[in-house]
Amino acid sequence: MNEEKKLLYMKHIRKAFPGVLVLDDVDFSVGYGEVHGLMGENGAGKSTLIKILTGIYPSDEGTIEVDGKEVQIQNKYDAASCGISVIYQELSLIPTLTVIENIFLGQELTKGKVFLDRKAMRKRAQELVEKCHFDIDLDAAVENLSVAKQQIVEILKSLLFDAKIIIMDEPTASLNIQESESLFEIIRRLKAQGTSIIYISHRLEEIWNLADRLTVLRDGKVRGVLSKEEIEPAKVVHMMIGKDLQEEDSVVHDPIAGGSVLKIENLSTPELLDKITFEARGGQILGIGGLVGSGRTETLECIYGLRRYTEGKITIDGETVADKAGRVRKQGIGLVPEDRRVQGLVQGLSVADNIALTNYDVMFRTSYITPRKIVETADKCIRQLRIKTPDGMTKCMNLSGGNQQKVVLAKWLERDLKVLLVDEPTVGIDVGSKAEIYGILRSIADQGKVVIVVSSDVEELLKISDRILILVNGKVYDDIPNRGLTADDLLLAASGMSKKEEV
Amino acid sequence: MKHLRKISYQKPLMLLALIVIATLLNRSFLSISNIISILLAVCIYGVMACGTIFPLLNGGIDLSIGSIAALSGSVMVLVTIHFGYTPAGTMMGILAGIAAGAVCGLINGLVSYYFLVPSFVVTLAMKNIILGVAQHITHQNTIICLESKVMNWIGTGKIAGVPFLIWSFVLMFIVVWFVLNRTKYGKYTYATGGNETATRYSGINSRMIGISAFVISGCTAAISGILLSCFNRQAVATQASGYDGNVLVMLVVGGVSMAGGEGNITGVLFGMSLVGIINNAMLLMGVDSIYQDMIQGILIVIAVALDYFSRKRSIAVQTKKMEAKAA
Amino acid sequence: MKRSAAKMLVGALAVMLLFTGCGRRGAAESAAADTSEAAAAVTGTGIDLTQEGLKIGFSAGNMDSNAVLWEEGISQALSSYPNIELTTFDAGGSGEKQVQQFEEMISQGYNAIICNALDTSALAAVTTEAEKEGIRVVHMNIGPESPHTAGLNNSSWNIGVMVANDVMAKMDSAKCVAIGPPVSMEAIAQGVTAFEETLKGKDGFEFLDSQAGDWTTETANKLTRDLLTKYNNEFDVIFCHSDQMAIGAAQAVDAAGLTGKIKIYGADGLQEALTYIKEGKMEGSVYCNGVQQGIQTTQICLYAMATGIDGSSLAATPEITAPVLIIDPSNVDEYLE
Amino acid sequence: MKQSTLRKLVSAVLLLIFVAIFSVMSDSFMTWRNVNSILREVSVVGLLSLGVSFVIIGGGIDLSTGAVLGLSAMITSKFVTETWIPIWVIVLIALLVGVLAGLINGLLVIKLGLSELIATFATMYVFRGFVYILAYRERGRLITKTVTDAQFLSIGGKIGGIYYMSIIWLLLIAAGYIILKKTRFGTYIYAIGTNRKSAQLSGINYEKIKAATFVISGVCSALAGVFLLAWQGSAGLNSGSGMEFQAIAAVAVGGIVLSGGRGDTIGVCIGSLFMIVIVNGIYKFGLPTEVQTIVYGAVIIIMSIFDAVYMNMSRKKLIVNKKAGAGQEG
Repeated sequence: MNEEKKLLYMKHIRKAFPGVLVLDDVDFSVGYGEVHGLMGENGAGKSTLIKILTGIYPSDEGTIEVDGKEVQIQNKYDAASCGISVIYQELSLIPTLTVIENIFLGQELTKGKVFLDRKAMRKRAQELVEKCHFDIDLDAAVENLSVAKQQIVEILKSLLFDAKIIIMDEPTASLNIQESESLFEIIRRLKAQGTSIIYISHRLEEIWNLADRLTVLRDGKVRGVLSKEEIEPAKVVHMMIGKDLQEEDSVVHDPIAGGSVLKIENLSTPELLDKITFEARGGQILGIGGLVGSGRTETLECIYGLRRYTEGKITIDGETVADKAGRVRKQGIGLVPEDRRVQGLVQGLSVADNIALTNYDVMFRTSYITPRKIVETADKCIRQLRIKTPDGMTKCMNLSGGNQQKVVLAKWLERDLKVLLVDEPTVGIDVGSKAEIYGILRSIADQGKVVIVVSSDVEELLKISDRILILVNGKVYDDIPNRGLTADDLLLAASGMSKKEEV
Repeated sequence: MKHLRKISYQKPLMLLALIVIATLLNRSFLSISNIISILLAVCIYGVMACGTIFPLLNGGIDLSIGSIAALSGSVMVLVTIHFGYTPAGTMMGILAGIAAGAVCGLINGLVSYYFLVPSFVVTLAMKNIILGVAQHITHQNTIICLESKVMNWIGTGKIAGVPFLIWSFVLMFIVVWFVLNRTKYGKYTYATGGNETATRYSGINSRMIGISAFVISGCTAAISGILLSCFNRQAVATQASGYDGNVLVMLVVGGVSMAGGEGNITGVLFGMSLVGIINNAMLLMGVDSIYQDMIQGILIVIAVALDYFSRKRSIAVQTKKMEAKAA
Repeated sequence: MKRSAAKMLVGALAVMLLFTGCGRRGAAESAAADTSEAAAAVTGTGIDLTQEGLKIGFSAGNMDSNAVLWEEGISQALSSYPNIELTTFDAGGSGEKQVQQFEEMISQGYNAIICNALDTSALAAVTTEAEKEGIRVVHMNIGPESPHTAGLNNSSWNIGVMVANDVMAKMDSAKCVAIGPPVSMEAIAQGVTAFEETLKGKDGFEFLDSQAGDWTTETANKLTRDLLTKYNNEFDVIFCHSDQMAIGAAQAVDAAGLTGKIKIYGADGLQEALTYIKEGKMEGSVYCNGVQQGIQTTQICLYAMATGIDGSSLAATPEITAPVLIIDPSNVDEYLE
Repeated sequence: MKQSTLRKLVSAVLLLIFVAIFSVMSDSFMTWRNVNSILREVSVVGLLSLGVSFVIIGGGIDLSTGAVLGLSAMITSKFVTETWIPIWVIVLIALLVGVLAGLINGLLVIKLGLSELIATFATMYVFRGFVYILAYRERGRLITKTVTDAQFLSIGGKIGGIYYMSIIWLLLIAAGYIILKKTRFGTYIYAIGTNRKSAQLSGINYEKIKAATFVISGVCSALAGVFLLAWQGSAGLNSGSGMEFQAIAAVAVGGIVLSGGRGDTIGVCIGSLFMIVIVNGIYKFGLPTEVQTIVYGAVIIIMSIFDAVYMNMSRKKLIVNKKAGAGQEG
């Protein structure tokens, strides 16, 4: 391990909340122009470490050295002056302002302290865009941009005050493969220009091909710092969850006789979907891959009755599926939505109320309800799915990502479903909970129910699905059993160049 | 697993303090007749609040309840007179009045939810429109109706010494408490108010919940307008004009949040009694009418601020606990 | 020349009013006819009343039941002049709105404005402006200080004094309370002060308390209940500044079983108040025949229009006190329809 | 063309259509005197709308503007009639009252965590109470007095046929536009209006900006009070009450979304003109009073429906081509 001077040293960082030691004697360092990966389960102390670095939390003990000089970071301005900037997972942009206004938010160039100097700002922004070959319209309102473009605005914002270190928290969570690829390109270019990156992600393959070094945290302690060559999946996972993840052999399950059958015939919508036809059988997990905007979520929404479709027939065990979400639910079809925070749960309500939200018709015959039954049902689910929450009465906003997703799943497990549609099951969830969720989905399928999983995570698709459907631009491109498929087969298929054409 | 429903002790304490001060200053404050007089003064506000809590819980607001009360009262009196003051005629009047309120509520709901116009603007505009309609049907006159026995009984009748109006509030309160806490509709209302998208994704028709909330608000406003006309034995287009502001204050002081999804009907008891006691106590203490509005404004601020701090402290405690567990 | 003109005008109008009195309409028209020749020579810029396109505006501070009676009277008086168009403006209780409506009438070139002022001093400027434009302005109730064509003065002051005198006539000692108009309606609140000051110093009579109502029956009812509690039923007279509020007070007193023990006075002489008086639930109501007032005011207007008197040039606004009387159980049948 | 400019153009055209209809229907509408009196009337309500629009863009609402107007008018009237202080100092004092009122509202919302609606509803009662306390007294009764100081009344005068008030109002509309669009402070108002957390993450002092919007609203309301006094010569006890809702309706009709973060003062100008022209126009037809209130309400609803549908339609168009855009990229 070469010992030349590093840009950032965090030594003996210690941080405790009442009753729990969150960071215990953590050393963390980032070199000049280095992409440093940071991995760890939710609750391993990762976000607390970043919050100390960016001045949101003061550390109990420990020192921070930037560029050889010890610094005190009490607030955002200290962090900015040390050249540290953060891009959070939910981007902090102002939707109604333009790209330039967002880039310079908080650091405007002014003519005489009050008036904005729009010309100077445009010039500076243009410079930055050219330097990094971004393709973005500086005058567009941010609300009209795609997530990928918004991320570019965030990066421009950090580059503006020539940040030495840019911290990216789960940047590729809502990007498709193409956009992730261009983000990696950007990161490599920033690295070349000498900017260091702290890259936080749950996706091991991104860390593998990007990071120069990787720090792994568990339960507030550094479990190891690996250089690029030492990063292998099994080792990292072991460091992260303290035990080996049993490598299930990806056996392909056949449909169980008597399981329900979901048939979709040439489903089309005006703006995107075009004659989508496929069949999903109980007992099998059908994975749906493809790029963002290829129509996967829209397909689920049409099945579940949230989106109008102009033509096409959807039947479950021969019975046509209604087009109103309420009746679809009664026909035994459930949807675990893409964005659990906004679409999945009512954050202000308790876990018990959220779980009951979809099950009142099952739990109570008349419209009269008793809180006792709601709490009992919730306790059953909490035990069954091992949801980490003090009691059923805790509000959902206080739960971690993994536990929130379990609550969303619990909403549907109570009902005797025929079909469970799942959209991006494990976005932003730590590895441990991921495995549990896969287990839950598998157990549902084993009960003869149809399980359809949409995911942008190629590894995930390969791991859990028995058959994979690839959508490209609203059309069914490929429908192949998951036998001996590899990541690049899917990547190629998703971008519409499948093996068949090549041969 | 027993769950302890956390009861904040601020509100009852503040009420107690006010009662003690008022009693010290004027012994007859705590007399039975005065308590009944206070309740009588606020019970019509209470009936209205029981309905208007629904739009508030859905994250909306209803400023048109004052005009709806005036319109329904006038419709009821006109229909009663038309049918010659017979009890059946009065019943017809009451039904017509409630129907008018329901229609106004439906319009409020439809425009808010189908045209996505903020309910503040919709109900503000409807307040003017309904007032115009009420003035039109009453030709801006006061329509008196002294001969209808049913109206007089509703207005001044007593059961066990307590005026029927107070009983009507008690009945309405129990019904709304039951709907909000013990029925699916109540749970759906809290869910839609908290997060409309998530509720829709759970297969619940959140738009219907929203529209029906305004219909309920319209009906209860109509009922309170009818009770008011029975109490006054007359109807005029400008009656209950200031009610929407006071009802809003009672609900917010009672802990209903303006953002929706939070607050319970029990809070209205506190809001009502606070406003009722303040007005009554000020008069008994000889506070000049000039200062009364101002003092009410100041006490509203104190009540709502107290609520905020107690909630902030409880959230802080809860998040600390969660953080310790999660980190 | 100006001072004498004013005196003459007042003389003519007073003569006219002597005949009208209350309830006898017929005499009013004849009185107006014989006085017009005498004053015609005043300025000579009068308008021919049969001319087409004449417009009179009635600006009501609040379209309450009283204003409706005035409007009724004005349109009756104009029934014999089909060419004159009457427009009513309801200020809905807002002083600014009434000023804006006044300016509206000026800009539309109305010939005369009959006004029931909310905020008298706010209307001072526009009244002078109107008079300068040749628009005759007659203020009912209380008018602004700036001189204008005429002021029909059944001001609240008289109402207060009249009720106090009636109380002193009927009782040798009494404790009195009053429920007045909303705090912001300062012009009309004179009635309560008049009532209080007339009773001051008279032995045996005491003015205990006055509360501001909001013109509604239910609030008056509540205030009365609270007053009864405050003075535990130990007062003898409640003076309410409007019949609406008096009815509320009567209902509260009735509910407390004290009907007859407490005398309740109202104002405006509305029909339902008269029924309460008949049933003995109210002692009296200060009656000023709204419709009759409307007619008188319109006649003064027409007269001023015909003679072309420039109100703003007068030294003082000629005050015409329309006769006002108290209806009590003794004469209630005369007025109860 | 940017979506918001198109939206304002459409409502301006609608306004001109109404003006054309009214001037055809009654000849006294388009007279110089009537236009002038409309402009003067708009300047008072328009000032309230300008003030409240800053609060709304910043994501809040202010119901106390009417009461602040009444308070400032009363204080000015007392100072003018009972003291020898020069006029410009008195006007300054009135504006300071506006600043104080804004600070109180800001304090309640930020430090005590009250929702804007309830905080300003409560301060409306409190400021109205001060108007009664400061009112003139005669024999224990509140009365109003006419202001006769010629120098003060000159504020209500004209220059070149147009009232000072209207000119100052239009200047302030322009100043408001510049503040919102051309200064850092303006950008920060938009920022806190849509997304409080993002604004704070970018280092914007949310509390200072929020308090500033309330102070601006207070100052505008105070100035409107001075104008009203100069115009009508007397500070009525309930002057300004009810105007707060008129101002909010004008802002909504002017296309400013109540949820904040959008709109500018040109919309406020068009919205205020719209409301006053409609009300003024209704008088022309001599409609019975109740029909006037119905039309007033109907205009607010129709314009807001038009606005919501327009906003929705254009957003749908954007989503569709954004998806198409994303499709090509992907």
